[in-house]
Amino acid sequence: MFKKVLVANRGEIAVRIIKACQELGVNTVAIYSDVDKKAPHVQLADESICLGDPTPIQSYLNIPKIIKVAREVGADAIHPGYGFLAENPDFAHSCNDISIKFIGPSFKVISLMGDKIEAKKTMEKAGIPVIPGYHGAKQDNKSLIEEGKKIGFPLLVKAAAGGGGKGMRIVHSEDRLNEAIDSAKRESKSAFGDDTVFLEKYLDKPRHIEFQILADEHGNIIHLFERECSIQRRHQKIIEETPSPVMTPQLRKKMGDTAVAVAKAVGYSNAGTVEFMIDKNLNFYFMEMNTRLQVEHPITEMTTGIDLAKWQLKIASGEKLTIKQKDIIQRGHAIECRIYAENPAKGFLPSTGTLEQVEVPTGPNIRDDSGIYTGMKITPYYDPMLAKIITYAENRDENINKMIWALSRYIIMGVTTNISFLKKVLEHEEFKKGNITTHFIDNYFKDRTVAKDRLPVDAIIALAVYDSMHKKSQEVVRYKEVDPHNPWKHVGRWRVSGQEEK
Amino acid sequence: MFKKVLVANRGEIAVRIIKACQELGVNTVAIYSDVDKKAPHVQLADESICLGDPTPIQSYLNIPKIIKVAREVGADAIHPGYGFLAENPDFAHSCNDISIKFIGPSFKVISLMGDKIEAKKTMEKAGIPVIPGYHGAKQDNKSLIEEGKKIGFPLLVKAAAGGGGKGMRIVHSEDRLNEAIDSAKRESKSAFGDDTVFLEKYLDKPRHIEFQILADEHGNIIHLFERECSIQRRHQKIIEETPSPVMTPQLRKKMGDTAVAVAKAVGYSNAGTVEFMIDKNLNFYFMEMNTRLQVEHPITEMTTGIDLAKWQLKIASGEKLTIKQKDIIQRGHAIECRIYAENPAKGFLPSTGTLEQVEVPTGPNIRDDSGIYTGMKITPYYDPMLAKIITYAENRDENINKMIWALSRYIIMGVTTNISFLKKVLEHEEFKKGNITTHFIDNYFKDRTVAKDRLPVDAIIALAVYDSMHKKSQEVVRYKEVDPHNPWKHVGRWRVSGQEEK
Amino acid sequence: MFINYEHENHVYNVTTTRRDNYYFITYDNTEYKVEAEEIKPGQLKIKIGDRIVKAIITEGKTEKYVFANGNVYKVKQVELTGRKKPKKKEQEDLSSPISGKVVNVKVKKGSIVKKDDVLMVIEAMKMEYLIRAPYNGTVKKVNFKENDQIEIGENTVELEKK
Amino acid sequence: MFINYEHENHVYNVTTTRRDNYYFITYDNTEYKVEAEEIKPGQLKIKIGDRIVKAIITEGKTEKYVFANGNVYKVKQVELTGRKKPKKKEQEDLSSPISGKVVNVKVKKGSIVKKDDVLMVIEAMKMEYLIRAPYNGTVKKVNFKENDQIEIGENTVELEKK
Repeated sequence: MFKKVLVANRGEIAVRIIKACQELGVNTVAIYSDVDKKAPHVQLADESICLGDPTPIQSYLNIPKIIKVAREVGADAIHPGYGFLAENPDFAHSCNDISIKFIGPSFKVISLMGDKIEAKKTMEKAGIPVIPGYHGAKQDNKSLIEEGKKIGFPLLVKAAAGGGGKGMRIVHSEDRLNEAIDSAKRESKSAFGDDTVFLEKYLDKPRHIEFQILADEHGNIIHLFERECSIQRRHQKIIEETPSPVMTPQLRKKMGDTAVAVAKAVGYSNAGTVEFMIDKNLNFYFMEMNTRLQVEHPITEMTTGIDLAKWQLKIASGEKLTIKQKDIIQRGHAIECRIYAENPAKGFLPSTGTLEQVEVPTGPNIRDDSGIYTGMKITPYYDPMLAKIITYAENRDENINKMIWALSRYIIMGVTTNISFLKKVLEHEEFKKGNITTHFIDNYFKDRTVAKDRLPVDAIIALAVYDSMHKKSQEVVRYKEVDPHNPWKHVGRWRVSGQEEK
Repeated sequence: MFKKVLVANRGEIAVRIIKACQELGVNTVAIYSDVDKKAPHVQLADESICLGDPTPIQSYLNIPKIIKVAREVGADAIHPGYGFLAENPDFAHSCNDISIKFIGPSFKVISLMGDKIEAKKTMEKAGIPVIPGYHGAKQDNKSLIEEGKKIGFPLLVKAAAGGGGKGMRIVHSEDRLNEAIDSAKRESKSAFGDDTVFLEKYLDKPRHIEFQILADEHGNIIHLFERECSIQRRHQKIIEETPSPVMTPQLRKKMGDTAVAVAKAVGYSNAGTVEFMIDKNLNFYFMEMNTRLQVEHPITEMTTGIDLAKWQLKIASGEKLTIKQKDIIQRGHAIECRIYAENPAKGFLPSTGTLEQVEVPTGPNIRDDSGIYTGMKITPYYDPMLAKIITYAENRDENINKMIWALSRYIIMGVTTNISFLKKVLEHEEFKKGNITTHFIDNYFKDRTVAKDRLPVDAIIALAVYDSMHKKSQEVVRYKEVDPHNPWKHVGRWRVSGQEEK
Repeated sequence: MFINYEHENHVYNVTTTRRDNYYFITYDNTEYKVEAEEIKPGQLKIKIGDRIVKAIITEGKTEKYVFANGNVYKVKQVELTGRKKPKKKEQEDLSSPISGKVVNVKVKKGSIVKKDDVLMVIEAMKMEYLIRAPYNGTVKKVNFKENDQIEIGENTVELEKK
Repeated sequence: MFINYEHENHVYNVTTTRRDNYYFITYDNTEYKVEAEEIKPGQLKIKIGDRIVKAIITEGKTEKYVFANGNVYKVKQVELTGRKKPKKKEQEDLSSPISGKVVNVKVKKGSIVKKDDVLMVIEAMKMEYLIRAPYNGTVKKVNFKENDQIEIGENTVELEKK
């Protein structure tokens, strides 16, 4: 096992990895930018190094700086988390060059899977079903429009280097295609430094179902069953669950075997995820492979009892997988909800500000993976995901109720969050029935910008009581003497605590 | 399912039960004594009723008062938790009388199992192996000493109505027997209102291993495997784990079948625990059956994925067990450590005071069941257990490390706790090897009163830095003017925060 | 005590009187008689008839947050005189919805645009936001250029309706 | 700055000087040069050479609690002059180890007792504590009777050594 691991990330995933390291007796080094000085991952790590400027390119994406730090602190491995440099082959290569183990697959595999076009071609050759589309080299708008017409509408424009919905556009008719190509290219260029796009058939009632795999460096590969990730907004997952309500034992076996075949086809090692699209007839197509730990990995951990982060460390340090496919049992039901600082009523617009109060639900089979704290400033520098809440129960119905219970006790004040929105999705009749597709939110929550919640009576009463408790009687008197015709003055003044009345 | 459940308990178990109810959509009523006004179970419940005087007999043990409250709030069921009235047949009977469902087995079964002598006789008749001993009616000291001599030493004096080590004495020689009988009788009288005792052979290298069962009201009974509870101090468990390091598949099957047979023999329903003693040759003997949820139930929940508290509610409301024995799988390894306000260096003497600071470790597969908060006063009225911390990992070795990690981040300031002691037990070579017996602590930690920890250098440096940061420079100056020969005056004054220097 | 609370552009007019151990709260022509206790700073336990309501209130710089019925609401206190009426903000909005960086400016002074044309692209938190024309018109002024930092609520473009 | 910390009857003599951004801490003839930062009130991050130490300090009424290396230590500050030396408490202790209720008094004035005889039984938190004679002797005075409330540290019995 490694002696010292540098964690090249921030937020909840950095916290998750540091804890996994520490439990295995591995020393940890956190890196952080100026705004993250007080962040939980910094507090938790055994050592921590400041990278300065919060701009990602100057800090968490700064390969030379991170490599330099890793050498200086004497790290023997780097864990990249997800996002940032997790799927950057240059970073993995740079680690190799200085004999620091990159905790992930080889940079060649990252490179191959990072190029969505090459990845699909490779998979097609290996006999894996892929979605009809254009993955060619002709990248001028005219050629792309021609190819798009061949595939037919609706279709997807996707960044070749993309992931997490970035650089992705859905186009319903020919006349919007040109603009979508421009926009996808621009976003892709800005996010990944590469503006290659490809086109793909858009499926009917599609579900996003992915399989978790673990592969060691000795050729052993297992899969840990599926995750249903169809609930998405802006092409980003917000609710994931396992098992999928649509899965059958036969389909699970077939897709699981395919996921293992995908990993085998490229000589994969590390934890990884093979993403599939499923249509309404349960035909499945390889979409892409994520060569890292996923945001939603905890639901697999809860249903299989296997610690994926620890296995990443064990595999990277050369250990063999001791778990056999037949020994892995999927048990009960797990859901993850991603809590974002965003306003669902305004098109999921990110919300910035200071977290005035944070309170987290606790209880058996409730897991909270978060990197936030009361007083934390949410800046526009990084992804607005604040936390992930994961629940487990014996079956799906019970678990949906459990998650609603937990979300109803998740208190974040100071920024607008999607917590109430997540509850509305979970409470939706079609969700409860398991009738979900990647269009679920567009289909059922189109009117979300209109239907704003009114302030409930209980909240009004609470405010009135609170203000009544905390007004300074002195102040009221003083105002009366000064200006008896303006009864509002004193209520404008608020106090932070009610100590005077105690 | 019930509409409204009154939880007749306090602390972590009341919290646990309230959450289980709420997840199932059941309204909850907490009861509390004056000192528990701000306790977590009170905050969490949908309603809460004050019972006044904190003395248990006036509050949590006050059957007429609790019954009255239950009627007034319109509860249709009462959950007794563990301890207090959980195994009091009169209470169960009183609930019956007013048609409020007591969440537990019938009062007849409670009564039978509560009488340890009758319980053993019943089990002997049903062909269940029991420990040699005297369970007779002759309760004068002379007769008991005679019987004790027949059994031989060491032997145990046990309260017939006892549980959790209360009213239990181990006697190594004849000359101590008289005093032990007196003391056990007195303690039993005070705790349970009954001073009947019995005598029992004390086994060689004994382990305490118990089996969890679930039985519905339709005759279905399953067991959920074992819990190894050998690590005890003052005959009370402090560390429990599952699976037991000594268990074999054959023995597990045999003991599990026996546990089910025990439950069947008495027509049991509800969650329950059959406690066995095992000797060094793996012979097992029925000890007693606990007719309630156990303190250590979470380790079974973590390894089986089954929610025992929810099943108690489902069973009591008449639902059938839907889980079959063959479907229950024991997975991974779970440990529970009980955190007590007590001083291991002074014979585990309870410690009272105010909790100045409480910080709980969090992370995947770490469960904290607690009923404490910063600012809480620990009074001598109730059991000094503050919290239970439970961890799960894929195997025992990893899990011991995980628990040590978690305990090293469990911060309770204001009372002396056994946290450091728990870590020492987990770190002990013989514990790591699984070589444990109920004498483990007596055998390996006899000198615990002598070997006091010295203050480590890191703590000294931290204190010095803190005091240096927080001294008022003003104060130092003032002192210099006043009394240049006494350099100590200013350091005696402490401040709560360092705002002046910011 | 009279207070007006503003939430999502809606104003709630509330009167509170404290008598003996009760609070009498009048809102929307209904009087609620409640008992209340502050368990911890900002944490209230309120008894409204048979119901127990738990609420948590935190004060921000210019707003309060109240947690009740499992949700968090952001509330402002407003004066009655009308001096501080909620703005009619939603209508024809060309202000930036977010603080971020201007990554693309599609128009210049004098540009003639059609409804829904993209005027400016703003990037924040790794996502793009498009400022679209709310009506056909002529650009009178462009307030930002590429790579400028833009704050939430700042006007992006001045657009004369055609 | 000079401070004496007392922990478990042992006194630790510490000198601290602050210069530039460093603290120089001398203890047991060793000087430690450290950098330190208070992350949150009472939460310290201390750099001692290459090592990072995290500590949490909370102040009680008459003592401090310090969390370091995964353990909590209770510490008092003592003055050097000797006026407040640690008590020789362990020796021949007949004081109550706990606050609780006296449930049984086994001796009366004039009783002759042997070492390890039980003198009094105190119950607290549902457990019993026995006060045993630390030596052979004669009871001079019994300070409590059955059902009395007794506080921690109060003397139970005065016992003259034989």
